[in-house]
Amino acid sequence: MLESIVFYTLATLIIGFGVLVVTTRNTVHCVLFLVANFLCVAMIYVLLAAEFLAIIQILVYAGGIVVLYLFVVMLVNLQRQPATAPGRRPQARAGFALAAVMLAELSAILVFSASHPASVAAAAPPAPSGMGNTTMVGLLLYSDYLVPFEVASMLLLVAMVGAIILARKDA
Amino acid sequence: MSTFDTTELTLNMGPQHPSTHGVLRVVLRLDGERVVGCDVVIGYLHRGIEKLCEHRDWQQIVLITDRMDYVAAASNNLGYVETVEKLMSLEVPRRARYIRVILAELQRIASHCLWLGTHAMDMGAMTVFLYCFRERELVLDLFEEYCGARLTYNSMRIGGLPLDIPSGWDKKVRAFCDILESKVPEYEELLTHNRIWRDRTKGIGVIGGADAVALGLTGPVLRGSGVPRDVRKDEPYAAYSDFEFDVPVGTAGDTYDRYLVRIEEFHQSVRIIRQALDGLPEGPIVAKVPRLIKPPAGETYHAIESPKGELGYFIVSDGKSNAPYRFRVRPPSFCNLQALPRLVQGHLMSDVVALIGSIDIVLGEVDR
Amino acid sequence: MTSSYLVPLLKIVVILNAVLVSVTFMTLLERKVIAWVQVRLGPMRVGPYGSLQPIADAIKLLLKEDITPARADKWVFTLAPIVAMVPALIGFAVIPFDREASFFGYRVSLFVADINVGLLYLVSITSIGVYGIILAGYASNSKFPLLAGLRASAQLISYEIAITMMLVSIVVMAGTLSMVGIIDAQYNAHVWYMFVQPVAFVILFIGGLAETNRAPFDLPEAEQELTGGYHTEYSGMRFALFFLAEYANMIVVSSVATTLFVGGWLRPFPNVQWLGVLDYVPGWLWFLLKTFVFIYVFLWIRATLPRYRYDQLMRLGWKVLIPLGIANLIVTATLKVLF
Amino acid sequence: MPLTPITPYHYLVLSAALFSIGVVGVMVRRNIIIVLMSIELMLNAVNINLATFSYQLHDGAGQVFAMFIIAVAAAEAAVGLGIILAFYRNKETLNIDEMNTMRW
Repeated sequence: MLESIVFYTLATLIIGFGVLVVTTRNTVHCVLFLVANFLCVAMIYVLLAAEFLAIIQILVYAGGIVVLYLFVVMLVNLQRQPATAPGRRPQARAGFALAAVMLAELSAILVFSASHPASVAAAAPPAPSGMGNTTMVGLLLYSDYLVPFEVASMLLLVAMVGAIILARKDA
Repeated sequence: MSTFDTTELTLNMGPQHPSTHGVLRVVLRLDGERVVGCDVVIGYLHRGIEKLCEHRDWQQIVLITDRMDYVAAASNNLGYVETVEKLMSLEVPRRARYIRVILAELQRIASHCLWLGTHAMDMGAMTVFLYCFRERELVLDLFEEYCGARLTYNSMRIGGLPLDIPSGWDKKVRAFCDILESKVPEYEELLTHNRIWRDRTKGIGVIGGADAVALGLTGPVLRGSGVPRDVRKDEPYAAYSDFEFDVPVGTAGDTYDRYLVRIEEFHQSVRIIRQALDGLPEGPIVAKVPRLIKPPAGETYHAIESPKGELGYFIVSDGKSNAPYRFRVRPPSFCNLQALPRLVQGHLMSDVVALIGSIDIVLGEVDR
Repeated sequence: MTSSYLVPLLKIVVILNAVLVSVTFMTLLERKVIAWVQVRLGPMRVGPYGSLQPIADAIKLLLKEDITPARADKWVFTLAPIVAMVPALIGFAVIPFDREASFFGYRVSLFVADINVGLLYLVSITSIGVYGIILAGYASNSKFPLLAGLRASAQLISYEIAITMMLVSIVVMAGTLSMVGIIDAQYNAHVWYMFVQPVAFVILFIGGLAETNRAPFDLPEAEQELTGGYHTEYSGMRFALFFLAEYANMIVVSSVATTLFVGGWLRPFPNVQWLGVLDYVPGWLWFLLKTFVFIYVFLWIRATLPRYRYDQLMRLGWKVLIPLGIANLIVTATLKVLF
Repeated sequence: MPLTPITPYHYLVLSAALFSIGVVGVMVRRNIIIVLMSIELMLNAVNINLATFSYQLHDGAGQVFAMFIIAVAAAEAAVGLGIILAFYRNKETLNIDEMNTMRW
C-alpha cells in the first residue's frame, strides 16, 4: 500500500519535472528541474531495490553531469536568451507528432503484453539473495562484465581528453 | 575569434577597501584573473600640508608633521626638527640626540608591528595581527608616558626636546625591549617557515636592485632587493654614528625578502635602543634657542631613515618672516607607491593585496 | 506497522534538533577558540562568559531585513540557501553515534539508518551540496558573486575526487561500505585506521577543509579579496542558513573522520581487557569527544594559517591530493590482495 | 483506496512517458543545451526500464548495464558541452538552426 503511494507520487513528480524541463524558457530553471527529475529517478531505483544504482545516479548524474550543465549555462547564457524563431516552426509540429506516435506504440506494446502474461512470472518478488545489492553488482561487474567495464573506462578517458581540448581557450 | 566574456575587465579597488591601508584607489585592468594593467589614483587624503606650513610659525610646524605619516609621527618630527637645526646650524646637546634616537627606533618598531599585522591579516593569518598590536600597545604606552599622546606625539622641538624623560622611563623601555625580543620569534614561528605564507610571498612582486634605485625606492623595499642603502649608516644623523648596528639586506627582492628585512629590523632597533640607553649622557636636553625662531635666509635638504624609507625635508627660509618660505617633503611611501604598477604586472588579483602590504604605504604621507 | 516508522522518525527529530543547536553554539565556539588563540577573550557580554551569544546572533539575524537584489532571480535566490543547507543536514542520517543505548527501557540503536551504501551516500550528498553555492552565485545577479560561486564549486568538485579516492581505500580495508560495518572492522582488526592509513587520514583532513570552504581554502568567500564571496548579496536569515550549512558540513566531515579513522564509538583501547574501566563511559560520549577534537582542530587551523591563492589551491588539489589518493588506493589494494 | 500492487508495467509506462517527453524536448526546443538535457532525460527513461527488468528477473545485469549507460552519458555530456562551448565562442548564439555547418 505504502509502496504504491510512494510510486505514484514519484511518478507524477518525474513526469512533472520532465515536462517543466522541456517547457521553461529560463535555461537555469530548466537545469534545476532536471536535477529534481534525476533525484526522483534515483528514488525510483531505491524502490526497485537497486540502491547502488540510485547512489551512482545521484553521484554521477545529479552531482556531476548536471553541475557541468550548470557551469556551461552560466558561462554562456548570461548575455541574452537565444533568438526565438518567429512562429511555430514546422519541425515543432513534426516533433509532437513523432512523440505521439512513440507514446502510442509503447502503450500498445504494454497493453498487449499485459493482457497475455508472458512466460516469465509477472511480478515474482526478488529471491532474497544473501549479498546486498552492492556486492552483487560489484561481483557481476568484475566477473561477467569485465571487458565492457574496461572499455567504459577507456571511453571516459577519451571523453576527458576531448573535452579539455575542445574547451581550451586558444583552441 | 571573440574570446569568452573574459575580455579585459577593469576592476576598481576602491578608496574604501579593507586592504588598501587607507584611501588608496587602484584601477586594475584584468584579463581573466591575471593583472594586465594597473594605475594608482591618490589624493583622497590631500590636506595641503606643504602650503599650510608656509603660514605657520616654525615651532608650530612640528605639530603638522605629526599628521603626515600618522603611523610614525616621531620620525616625521625628527626629520623636520633636524632640517631646521641644519638650516640654523644649531648644535643639539648629546642627551637630546640620544633620546631622539630612542624615540625614532621605538617608532620604527611600532610602525613595523602595524605593517606586519595588516600584511598578514590581508593574507588570512588573523592571529599575527593581534600579536603585533599587543606589542604596539606597549610602545604607545611608552610614548604616552613621555609626551602624553599615543598617535600625534609632538615629541620634539627645534634645538632639542620639550621635556626630559620621566624617571623610571628608561627601565620601562629596557623591559619592553626584552619583551619584544621574546615575541618576534613568535611572529616568525607563525609565518616565516609556513608553507602557505612562503607560497603566497616567495617570487611575488620581484624587483631588481637597479630598477629599485631607478624608481627611487628607499627603505626596506629597496633593501629587500639587495641594495644596502640606509640613511642612518650612509649619512648618520642625531646620534646614530655612536651606535653600531647592521643593515639587513634581502637577495631576491620579492615580498618574502622584504618581509625578512623588516623582521630583522625589529632586532636591530632593539639593539640600538639598548646601546642608547646604556650610553645615555647627562646634561641639558635643549640648546639655547631664541623664543622667536628666525633661521637665516637659505635653503637646505635633510633626510632621515623613517620606518618606510628615506624621509627628506627641503626647507627654504627668507630670513625675515617667522614662517618658512617653502616647505617641501620627500615622503618614502609616495616614492615606493610608484613601484606598484610595475610590481603587480602579470600577477593574479589576490597578489595585489599582498603587494600593497609589502611596500608598506601610509596614505597620509602619500597625499600630504 | 506504526512502531517501525515511529522510532526512526523520533531519531530524525532528535538528531536534527541536536545538530541545529550544536551548529548555533559552534559559532560561539569558533569565536571563542580564535579569541583564545589571539590572546583575547572573545564574546563575553551576552550571558555568563558570552554563552548566550548564539541566541543573540540568531535573534539579530531573524530581525535583520532580508534584501533581494534588484532583477535577481527571486525564485532561485530563495532556493539557494535551502539547497546549501539540506545536504549538510541529511548527511547525518548515516553517521553512527553508537550501536546500542537503552532509554527508558527501550533498546535503540543510535543511528538513523545503517544502509549498506553508507559511505557512498555521504559522498553523493556532498556532491549535491555544490548546487547551493552555484545558485547563490548565479542568483545574486552580479558578476563578482557569480565568479566567486563558480570558483568555490570548482574547488569543491576537485577536492571531492580526492576524498572519494581516499574513501575507496578505506572501503578496501574495511570490506564494507556501511559505516557501522567499518567500525566493526576496526574493532576486529584491533587497530584504528588512523594508524594503518595515515596518508588517507591526511587526505581526508585536507580534503575536508577544502570541501567545507574553510581555513587555508576559504579564498572564494574571503573578505579581503576583491570579489566578495558568493553570499555577499544575502542578508538576514538566508545568510545565516549559509553560515549554518558551513558549520553543519564541518560537523559531518569531523564525524566521518571519527567514524572512519578513529573508530567511532569504540573506547580508546577496545580490545585491551584490563582497561575495562573505560567501558563505563558510554560509546556515544567517546564519539562526541573524538568529533569535538576534530572540530577543534578545524577552528585552530582557521586561526593560524594564512590563505592559499586560488591557483595554488587547485594545484594542491589536482597535482598533490588526487595522485596521492590514487597511489594510496593502489598500495592498499595490492597489500590487501597479497596478505 | 485499493491501489493495485505495483507491477513492472507501471514502471514501463513511466519510462515510456519520460522517453516521449525527452523526444518532444529534442524536437521542439531550439536551445542546444535544452536538447542535450532532453537526451539525458531519454537516457534516464532507458535506465528505468533496465532497472525494472533487473528487478523483475532478479538478475543484476540490468543494473550493471544501466551503470554503463550512465558512464556513456557522462562522456557524451562532457564532449557535447565542449562542442557547445567551442560553437558558442564562434557564433555567439546557441540556436540549433545555425549549427548546420560541419566546419566553422
